[in-house]
Amino acid sequence: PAAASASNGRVLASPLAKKLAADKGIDISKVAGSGDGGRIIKRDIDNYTPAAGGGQAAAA
Amino acid sequence: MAYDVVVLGSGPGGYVAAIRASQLGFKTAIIEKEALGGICLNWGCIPTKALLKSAQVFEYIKHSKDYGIEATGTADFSAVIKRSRGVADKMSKGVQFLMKKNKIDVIMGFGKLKAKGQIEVKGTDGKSQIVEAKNIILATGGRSRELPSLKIDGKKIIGYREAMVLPQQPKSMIVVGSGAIGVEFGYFYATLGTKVTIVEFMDRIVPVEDEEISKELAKNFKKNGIEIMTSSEVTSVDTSGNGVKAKVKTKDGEVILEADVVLSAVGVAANIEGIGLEELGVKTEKGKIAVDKYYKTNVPGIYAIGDCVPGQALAHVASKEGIICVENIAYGEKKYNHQPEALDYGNVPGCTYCTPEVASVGMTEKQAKDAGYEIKVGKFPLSAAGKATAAGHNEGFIKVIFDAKYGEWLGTHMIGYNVTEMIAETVVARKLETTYHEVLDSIHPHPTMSENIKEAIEVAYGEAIHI
Amino acid sequence: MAYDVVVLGSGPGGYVAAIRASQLGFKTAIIEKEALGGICLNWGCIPTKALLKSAQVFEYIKHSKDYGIEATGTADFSAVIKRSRGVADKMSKGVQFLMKKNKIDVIMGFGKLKAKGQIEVKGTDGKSQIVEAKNIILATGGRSRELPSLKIDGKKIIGYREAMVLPQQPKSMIVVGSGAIGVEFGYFYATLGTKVTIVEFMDRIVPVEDEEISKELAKNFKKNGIEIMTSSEVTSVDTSGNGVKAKVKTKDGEVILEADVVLSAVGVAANIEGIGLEELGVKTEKGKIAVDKYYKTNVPGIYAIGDCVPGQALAHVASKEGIICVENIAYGEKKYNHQPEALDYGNVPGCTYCTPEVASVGMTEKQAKDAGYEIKVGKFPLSAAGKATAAGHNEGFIKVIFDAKYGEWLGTHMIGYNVTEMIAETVVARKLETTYHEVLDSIHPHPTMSENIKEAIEVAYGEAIHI
Ligand SMILES: Cc1cc2nc3c(=O)[nH]c(=O)nc-3n(C[C@H](O)[C@H](O)[C@H](O)COP(=O)(O)OP(=O)(O)OC[C@H]3O[C@@H](n4cnc5c(N)ncnc54)[C@H](O)[C@@H]3O)c2cc1C
Ligand SMILES: Cc1cc2nc3c(=O)[nH]c(=O)nc-3n(C[C@H](O)[C@H](O)[C@H](O)COP(=O)(O)OP(=O)(O)OC[C@H]3O[C@@H](n4cnc5c(N)ncnc54)[C@H](O)[C@@H]3O)c2cc1C
Repeated sequence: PAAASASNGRVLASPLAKKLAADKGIDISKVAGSGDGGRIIKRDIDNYTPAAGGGQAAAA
Repeated sequence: MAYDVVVLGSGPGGYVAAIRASQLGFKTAIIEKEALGGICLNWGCIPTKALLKSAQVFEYIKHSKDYGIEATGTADFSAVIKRSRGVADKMSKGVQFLMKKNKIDVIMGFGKLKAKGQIEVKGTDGKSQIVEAKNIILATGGRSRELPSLKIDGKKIIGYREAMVLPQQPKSMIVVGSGAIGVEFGYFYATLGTKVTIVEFMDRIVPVEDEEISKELAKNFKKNGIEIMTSSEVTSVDTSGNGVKAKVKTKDGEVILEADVVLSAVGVAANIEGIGLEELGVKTEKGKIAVDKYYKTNVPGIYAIGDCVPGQALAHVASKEGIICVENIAYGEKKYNHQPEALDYGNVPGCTYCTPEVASVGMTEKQAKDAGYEIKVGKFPLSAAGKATAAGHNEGFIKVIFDAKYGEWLGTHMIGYNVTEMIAETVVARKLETTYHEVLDSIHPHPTMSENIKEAIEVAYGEAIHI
Repeated sequence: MAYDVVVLGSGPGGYVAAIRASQLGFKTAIIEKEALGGICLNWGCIPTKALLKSAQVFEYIKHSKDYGIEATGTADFSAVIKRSRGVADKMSKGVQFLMKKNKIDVIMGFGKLKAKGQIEVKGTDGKSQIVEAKNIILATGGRSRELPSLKIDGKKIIGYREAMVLPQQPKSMIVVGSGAIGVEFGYFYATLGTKVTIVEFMDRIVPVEDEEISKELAKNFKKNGIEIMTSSEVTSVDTSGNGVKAKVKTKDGEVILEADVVLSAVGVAANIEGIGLEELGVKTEKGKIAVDKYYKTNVPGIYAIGDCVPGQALAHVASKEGIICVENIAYGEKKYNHQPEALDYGNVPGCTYCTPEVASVGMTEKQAKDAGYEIKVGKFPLSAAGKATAAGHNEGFIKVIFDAKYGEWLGTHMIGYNVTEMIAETVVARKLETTYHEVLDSIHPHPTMSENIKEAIEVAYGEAIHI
């Protein structure tokens, strides 16, 4: 599934997911959302594994 | 004529499932052996709340002077009971109306699984019929659990049903068990003037709640003349005399309690007997029907929801399970385009409607610590709240628990005036995965009890204004 | 000795700003000419809620038979007033304690801007002092707006202050204006037995609310004996006789109303006079101090918050403005690392605490339509709610408004028992930008009034179970 960014470039993510992503150095725009309407939620960050070459996790 | 969906049992699990099924285009029937609405509407949630309201009105009269009102009054026990029955009847009739409106066939009688897709219903007239259904949802609910030492005789050792319709108010009562049902009845009878003693096996009352809640409730109950014996167990009851003599094993030895009546409120047992589970090979586990997250049993076409399956034995849980179960059946049959999300049992609110009220959701402080979280805890005493002072209800507090690392809202535990109406905020905010920031940026109206949730969060983060 | 922050006025805007300033490490003082806590604690939110609670207790006594209780009682007007003053005093003392605890200097007297960074304070003893401050926050609040035809004389034509401490209960009262203050006093006096007539200029009472709310409140008020005249205007009042004779212009011509007293409740005027605004060139607009989204005036170092600036004249708005203002000053001075978010005035809840209560947030149906939204509206009557029935409060409804396209929650409008405690859920959910789905997936406890918010959403989406 595509990343949950709306056509205006805004990322649909829960506040908690945003915080987790920022803390773990995950580029949230690369995460697929499984919440309502494709919203990125905590479990999407928890289950996220960066695809080879893409969305590399920065050292915290 | 075969139905798409037949529901066995018309409690808040069953009747809600039936309505949702009908809405989604299923030809639906519901089978009920007793009264539409199940325990909840007839012998549970609703009639008890009517009784509690009478008690609260009576309390206002007793304390009217505090509000500048000169009043005297007495509670007419039989009128209080009668009102409660009237409220229950009205709600049960409401379910009847809803069944009709949604074109759901109501079949009165005792239902039993007969074969795959078949339920046999034995009517009160003794006649049997076979009801055919593609999908069968078991929603048979529960009943009072009985302890061997505390067999319910319906006269001197009673369960919740009898406690709701006693012919006269007992002068004294022993309540065994201090879950929601036990403390609600304890509060009700004590407020009306019965001498109440609560006996609890665990070391505190309302033992599923956060420890500080138990302590605060006990403090308030004791102030109102309710006796509380924790870490205590009724080992036998002698009913031979005028009232009862209960032998209670306490930490300090054995005590004999005398009272007019004993109320057993030690939990719920699922109704899984005699409904054909064994015959059809439907699996049970620890006395409940085993289901997956969409409430499928191991037998295709047979589902189960509500108090007869694991999970909190609460009406709102039963209803939501019913909706999820039916929507998922519809999703599977392409009648509904949205697969429902599985229920998050960690985000189910629990409420107790005595005074002070108790409401909570999520982890207790201990659970959060045991789960390895580093936490921020904020507790705001309602004695500092303007609305509580204006209302004359300064007892209690609001306690919130956040994950220190990410600001996740782990739990809310409230005790006080009107808190049962305030817990939905936490549930929704948790569902939306808030952090503490967004809640603090949401303006709570002044003066309310609910604004104190925000205050409690400020306490957790060292930004408290009003304390 | 110069302060970092000096706040002029100690209402819920000012005292909260002062506490937050002190928390953030600012040396802070607060100037107050009258009583700590401002209108809200002394003459507004808190004492009125105490009066209303007495009225509600009295109502329970009047209707005690409905609950199975036999009671009689009378309201002791002076005791009711005395209780209200006691509650206000307690809360005002609480602010005193908070000032001390937060090491905020309290300077009693009338403050006036003298020069940049200087306020002159004239004490009650007539002596003046100059207080120096890097940042000055004006939080002077408001007072009753006066109509030329309705000059407050404090005896027969009164404002909210007098209405709270009348020496005796009037037999009859004309309330001019039907905003929150007008209907709260109208309800209070009518419940205690005063013959109340509400005169409203607009075509409905509580005109800022959704139209259906106005209608339902009017219906309930009329049932309780309150007379309501809408599209009507008091053009003059003759106070020469025993009581008052008010000339009222109605759609059907002129009417003369007689009563003991007239309460003017036609809005708030900001306190912007005599505080040095003109001298320092601080801009005002339509009678209020002009500010940006961080409450800066056009003069550097001078800020303004609360009822003296635009925005809803509500305590929770004043407090939040104070916090945002101070946090932003701290952010600018690098004492706080988080720039506060500007207040979303479209997500501010409003509550009215009469019976039935009114609570709302977001757009009314008309506003949503006018803004061009295609909407889904759901309305759930509380007559169908189990908790409402158990509580004996079946009046009112819950109305929710969603954007049909994206499911955005545009507004909630509630009237009924305890709804003021239930509005925070909508505020937080809107803040978190929910769609209807997440709310329906959040379990609301049964039986509560709050679960009916979920029911109303189901109505909007054609999934209603209980109606
Ligand atoms: C005193 C008391 C107070 C409570 N208060 C609350 C509260 O405030 N809030 C809350 O959330 N929960 C409360 N509960 C719990 C709540 O009542 C239950 O969780 C809820 O009723 C469970 O719903 P259900 O649909 O699973 O089953 P039930 O409500 O138990 O309904 C099951 C129905 O199935 C029928 N049935 C069973 N077997 C058959 C059969 N073989 N054939 C035909 N019909 C059958 C029964 O007659 C019954 O009508 C309370 C319970 C009690 C006892
Ligand atoms: C009857 C009534 C009921 C209300 N009920 C509610 C309610 O339920 N909920 C709600 O949200 N709002 C309610 N309000 C509105 C609420 O009271 C105001 O919105 C709130 O008080 C505004 O706070 P503030 O800090 O801006 O000003 P205020 O509370 O008005 O405080 C201003 C303070 O500044 C002082 N002051 C003014 N000028 C000077 C000066 N030059 N020098 C020194 N001191 C000065 C005043 O003495 C006063 O103490 C009610 C109002 C009234 C009248």
